[in-house]
Amino acid sequence: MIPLSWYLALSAVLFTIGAAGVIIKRNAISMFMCIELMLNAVNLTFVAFSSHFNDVTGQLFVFIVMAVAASEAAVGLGIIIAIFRNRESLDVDEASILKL
Amino acid sequence: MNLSLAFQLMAQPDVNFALILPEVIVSIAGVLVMMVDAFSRRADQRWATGGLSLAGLLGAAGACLWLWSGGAGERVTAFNGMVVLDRLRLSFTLVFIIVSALTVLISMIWVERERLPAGEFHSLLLFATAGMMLMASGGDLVIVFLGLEVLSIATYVMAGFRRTDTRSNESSLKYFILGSFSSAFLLYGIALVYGGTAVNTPGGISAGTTNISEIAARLDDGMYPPLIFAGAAMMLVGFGFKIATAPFHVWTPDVYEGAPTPVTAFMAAGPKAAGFAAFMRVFLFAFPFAVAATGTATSAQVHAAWLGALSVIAILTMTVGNVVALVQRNVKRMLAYSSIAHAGYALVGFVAAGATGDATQQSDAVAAVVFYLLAYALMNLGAFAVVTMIARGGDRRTEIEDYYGIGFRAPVLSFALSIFLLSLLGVPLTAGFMGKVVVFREALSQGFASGNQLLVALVVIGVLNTAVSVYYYLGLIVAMFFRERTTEWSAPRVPASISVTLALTVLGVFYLGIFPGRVIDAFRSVQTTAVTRLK
Amino acid sequence: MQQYLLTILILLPVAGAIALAAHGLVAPYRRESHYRWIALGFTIATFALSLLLLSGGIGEDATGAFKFVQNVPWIGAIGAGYHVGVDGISLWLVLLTTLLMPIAILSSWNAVEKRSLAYYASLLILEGAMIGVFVALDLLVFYLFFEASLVPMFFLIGVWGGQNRVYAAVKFFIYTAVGSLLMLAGIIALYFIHAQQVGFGTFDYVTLFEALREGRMTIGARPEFWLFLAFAIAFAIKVPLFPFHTWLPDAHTEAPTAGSVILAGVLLKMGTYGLLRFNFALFPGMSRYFAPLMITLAVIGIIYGALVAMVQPDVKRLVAYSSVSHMGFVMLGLFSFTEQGMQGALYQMLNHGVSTGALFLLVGMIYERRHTRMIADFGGLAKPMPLFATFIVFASLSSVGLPLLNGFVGEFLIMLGMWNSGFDYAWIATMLAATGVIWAAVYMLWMLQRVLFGRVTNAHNARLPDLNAREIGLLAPLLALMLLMGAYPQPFLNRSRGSVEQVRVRVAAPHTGGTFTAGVDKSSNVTGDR
Amino acid sequence: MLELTSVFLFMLFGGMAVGCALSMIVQRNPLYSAISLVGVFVSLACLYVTLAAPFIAAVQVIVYAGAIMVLVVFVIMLLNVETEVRRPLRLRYLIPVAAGLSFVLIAQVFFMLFFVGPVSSAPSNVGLTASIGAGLFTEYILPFEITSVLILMAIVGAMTLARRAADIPLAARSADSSGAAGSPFTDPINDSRISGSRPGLTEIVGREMAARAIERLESRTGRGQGEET
Repeated sequence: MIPLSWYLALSAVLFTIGAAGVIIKRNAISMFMCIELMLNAVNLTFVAFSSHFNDVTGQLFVFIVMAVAASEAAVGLGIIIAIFRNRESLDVDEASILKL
Repeated sequence: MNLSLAFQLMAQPDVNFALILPEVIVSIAGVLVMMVDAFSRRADQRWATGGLSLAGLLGAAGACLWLWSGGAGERVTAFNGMVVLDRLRLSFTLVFIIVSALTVLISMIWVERERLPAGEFHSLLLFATAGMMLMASGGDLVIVFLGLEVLSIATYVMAGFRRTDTRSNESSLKYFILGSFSSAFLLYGIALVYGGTAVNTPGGISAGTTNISEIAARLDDGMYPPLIFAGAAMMLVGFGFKIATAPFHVWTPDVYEGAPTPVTAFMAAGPKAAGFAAFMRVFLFAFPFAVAATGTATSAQVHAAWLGALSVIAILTMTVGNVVALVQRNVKRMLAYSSIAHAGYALVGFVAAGATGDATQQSDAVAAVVFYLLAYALMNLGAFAVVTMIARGGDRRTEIEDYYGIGFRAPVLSFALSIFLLSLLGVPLTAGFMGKVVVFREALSQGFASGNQLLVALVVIGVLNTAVSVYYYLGLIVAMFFRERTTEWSAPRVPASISVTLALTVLGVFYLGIFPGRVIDAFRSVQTTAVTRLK
Repeated sequence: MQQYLLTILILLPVAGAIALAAHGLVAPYRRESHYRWIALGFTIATFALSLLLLSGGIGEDATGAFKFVQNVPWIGAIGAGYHVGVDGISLWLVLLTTLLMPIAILSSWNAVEKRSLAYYASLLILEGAMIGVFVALDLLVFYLFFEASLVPMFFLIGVWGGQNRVYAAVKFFIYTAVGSLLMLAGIIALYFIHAQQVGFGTFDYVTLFEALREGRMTIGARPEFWLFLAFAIAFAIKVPLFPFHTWLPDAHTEAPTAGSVILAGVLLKMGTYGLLRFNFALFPGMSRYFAPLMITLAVIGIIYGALVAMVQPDVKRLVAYSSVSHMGFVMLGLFSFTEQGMQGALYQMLNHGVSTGALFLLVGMIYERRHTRMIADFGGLAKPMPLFATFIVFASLSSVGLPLLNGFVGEFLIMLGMWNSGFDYAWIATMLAATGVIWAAVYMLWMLQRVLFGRVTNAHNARLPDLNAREIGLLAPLLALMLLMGAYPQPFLNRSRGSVEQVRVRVAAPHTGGTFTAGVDKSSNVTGDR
Repeated sequence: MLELTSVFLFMLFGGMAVGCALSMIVQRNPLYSAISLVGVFVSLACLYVTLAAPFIAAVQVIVYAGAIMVLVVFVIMLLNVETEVRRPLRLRYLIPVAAGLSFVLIAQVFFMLFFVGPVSSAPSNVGLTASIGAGLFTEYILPFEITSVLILMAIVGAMTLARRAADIPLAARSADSSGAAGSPFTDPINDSRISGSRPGLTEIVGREMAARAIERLESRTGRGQGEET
């Protein structure tokens, strides 16, 4: 079996990549996908702990997180569609009335 | 494999709906609002859904008071420790109900004016309220997280509710991206704490926990203390984003400016208070002041670390909020920065609550923070109610120039706004002043009692910041009353629901400012019972 | 009744403001003239009620104890109480307030046409707050009223003021608000010091005073230093003492007439009153320590104010700078720590309220007629307006300190007190202050000469109507007071002696303090036989 | 000792996950990013299997790769999202925060690599569907039920946001635009109270349809020209 720390390191790397992506990306959908990546990294941590401790709680948490991610996806894509309707662009820099 | 395993694992579900009655009532009201909306004619929709929402909130308030009076008996937890009945929860729940009720009142005229779907708006508002309540009542990090998500997702939609307006869309998008970003941090923090609190027992590794009181119990025996540190830091960042503390405040002004004004009012009062509720719940109870522990114990180190970080954040938040507000020309943006500054003042009380190991003192400090947030909610909602009226169709008129010379043409609106601004500034006889006094007093009494210079310094910085804030709050009053208007302008007719809102908030501001004793005492007694109950 | 009188005095004007607002909301075909009658009615009623204070036996015994005391718990959670009372020091200040208020309202009878509801409501709220300041015996309550008086004045200057009103109003607000924040910090610190040493925190002035006097509570030298400064800066801004005075000329010049009258007549006194009541009684050691500095600043203020007044082209600004000079005298008297000096200072506060109030009223009257206040625009006014000339000469002479008029009594007592104060170089301060009197005569008489006498240079001035009955009516009581206070000061001084003595003993005695009766023998009662 | 097969599997799927994640943020075309993200999800699902969590692995594939990503790809295709343009870094003020954060995270990675936790005990059965079901309906009953509220709300929210603008009456928009134009300002509140001034349903729909048709026509020609140039 693999030591716990390997999984933790892997998930930290994925989380960092996701966080960096949110900052680097300028397309709303890509930013959203980076956030999904961050959530997945967290899920990996939970599952690793859960199987390491032989405890179901972590996996239950992951299940909840997946439901949350799905709802976020629905609402987030709704927002993206609404903004695209009005602006025809998803570039968060472009034609931004409010500075970001 | 085997059913027997499943049965073996199956603990008896500890279902007790009495303990989550306010949340249940609000959620049911949310569903009912949707049903009524679907089956009612368009003309009376606004009154039907608004009235139903108010009724639901009233019911929740009743349930809350019932719980407050001990109606649920001596039980303090339910659902396997997922929900706690302590009075941190109850006092915050009341604040949330007040915020939501006032938002419903403000929004009633607005949804009609902007031809927005009233039913959806009100049901989302009710679900958001349920989310806020869950954040305050969660005894387990999963409930706190879920409550936060329910609140956030509802608020993302509400921020983008004026779909045809690009500013509203962008506000919603920004809030969504940065909100989910911060949720991810919070979640990572939870995961790390879950891992860090695993305990090595003679019978093998006992799993980590996400239960808040369990976390506190296991801090010193945890197998991986560094994970706890990292987890606490991540959660600090996550909550910091939610309550818009510097340096995690960057989203606030844009989102507040772009969102429809009633939604901004709600966001600045409700989710902020809810963020404080969860923040305090997690950090005060999961990483508490370590009474018996030595300085090298994990619990003592974690406590010292988060308290120090929080103090720095409080200083930054107060200063950044006030200084940047000085140069704003847009009223909503100015109020956004002011809300950042007020979060900073409330954080001073939070630090005071964290700095003590004495249960009574801590609950007094918590009560002070709740009082402060209640006062802030009232004056903030009142101010935004006026801003809604001045902004009119499409939220267009929110620059300071739009306020020039309206003072005596719309006397009710402008005098009410002046009262709220003076209260935000902290002029005596208003709620804002009393709020600052009680919060700073808690910090000072801890500071003097324990010789903690940091708390005294925080208060001094808070007072200096108040002095800075005189300028921009006064600027708006000057614009309204002392400047002449060059363009044509006619006063908006104040509809009944807004009149009621203004009357309630003005009275509330003066009541809390002149006779705060009863409210503070109520919050305090509540907090004290909470502590004794939980022991 | 005794117990509630002060609360009624505070709330009656506020009730008037609420009545105004209700009238404005209810009566759709309202007439602006209703408002001034309502306001006048409430202020006169307040004045009449305040006369009852004279019957309370204040000053009849030597203890200077508080009368008409009401003391009820207010916010239990933080140990604040609602404690009001009146003694010899505050008695006259309250009466001055209630007297000046109807006069101020009469003075704006025709001057304020627009937005009169808000105008009179502001004046009434201001009156409530000012009475509150003078009778509050709880530090937090005092602070509440001190700050609350700021907001209506801010509106009075900002809405109904002159050309430069926005600047003046904001400057006024920021100066005083920031100053009083310091005081709030001091108040809270006192609360905690009391909590630490006595066991419970309190904002109550009497409790703090007794605890300090009986040694149950001692403030270390360093905290006392800062506490004194926190209070003193707040009050010095209000007075205003020399380096903090810059807001005053602007505020005075831009404020409407009634605002100037109230500002000069009452608001400035809050500063000196606060110093006398709180700084001296609570921080006697540091009061002595800072006395030389304060005296120096006061003397600078006297001379500086007078010199700057001399070169002002604007009558109102001239009177404003004369206030800086006069308030310097008050500070000088207070920091002499002698009975004559302190009594004189108290007396001078009243004098200044009466005579400067009258001067501002007169300036306002001429401004209503000519819409200018520039000295250069006038000349020879005595011919078309003999009554006006008489009144302004009278008020100016009172302000200058002509014997037999009130100004003389106050200034003489102050200089006598300073001379006897026993400070090193006290004689220099006295001599310099005395030159201030001479300067005052110069600038006032010069102003009178240029405005009143000579030929009528400007054709507009030739046909000016003289004072009407209303204007005479509102000036007459002030003139009568000038004469009365100048000729027969004894009843006024007798009332305040006990209370002033109590503070004086505290501040003049060594730091350990004694009972206040112990100090009486030290100073002969010079006050009486002037 | 580490079992060679497990190490190999971990390296394979872990490497795949990191590689796909990097590819996701490097790709400029959102569609390629989405496909890379699917790769991450699938690799993670495989890792869950090696962690003895088959149920979560299945859900990962069904919910993430199956539902969420399909939705994302659908939106990308629907909106015809353009390729990203490289420009100087946005969110400059976040750079210090980001630097601090990545430092913390990298430190964490190092810490985790050097702190080799004990190797997990015998394969457990916590990841099985039965135990997860049992957990969800006992210990996690409340979170599970809150999830239902969450999803209901997400449906309402997504519907509200993404509904076509057509069902907003034209009258409201014209009020908006007059507000923008400034004077003479018509007060929408007062206007809306005059019931006689409201257009009938047919009128609204008719005007709306016409407006939409014109809009569509214009946008189509506008876009066509844009592509040609």
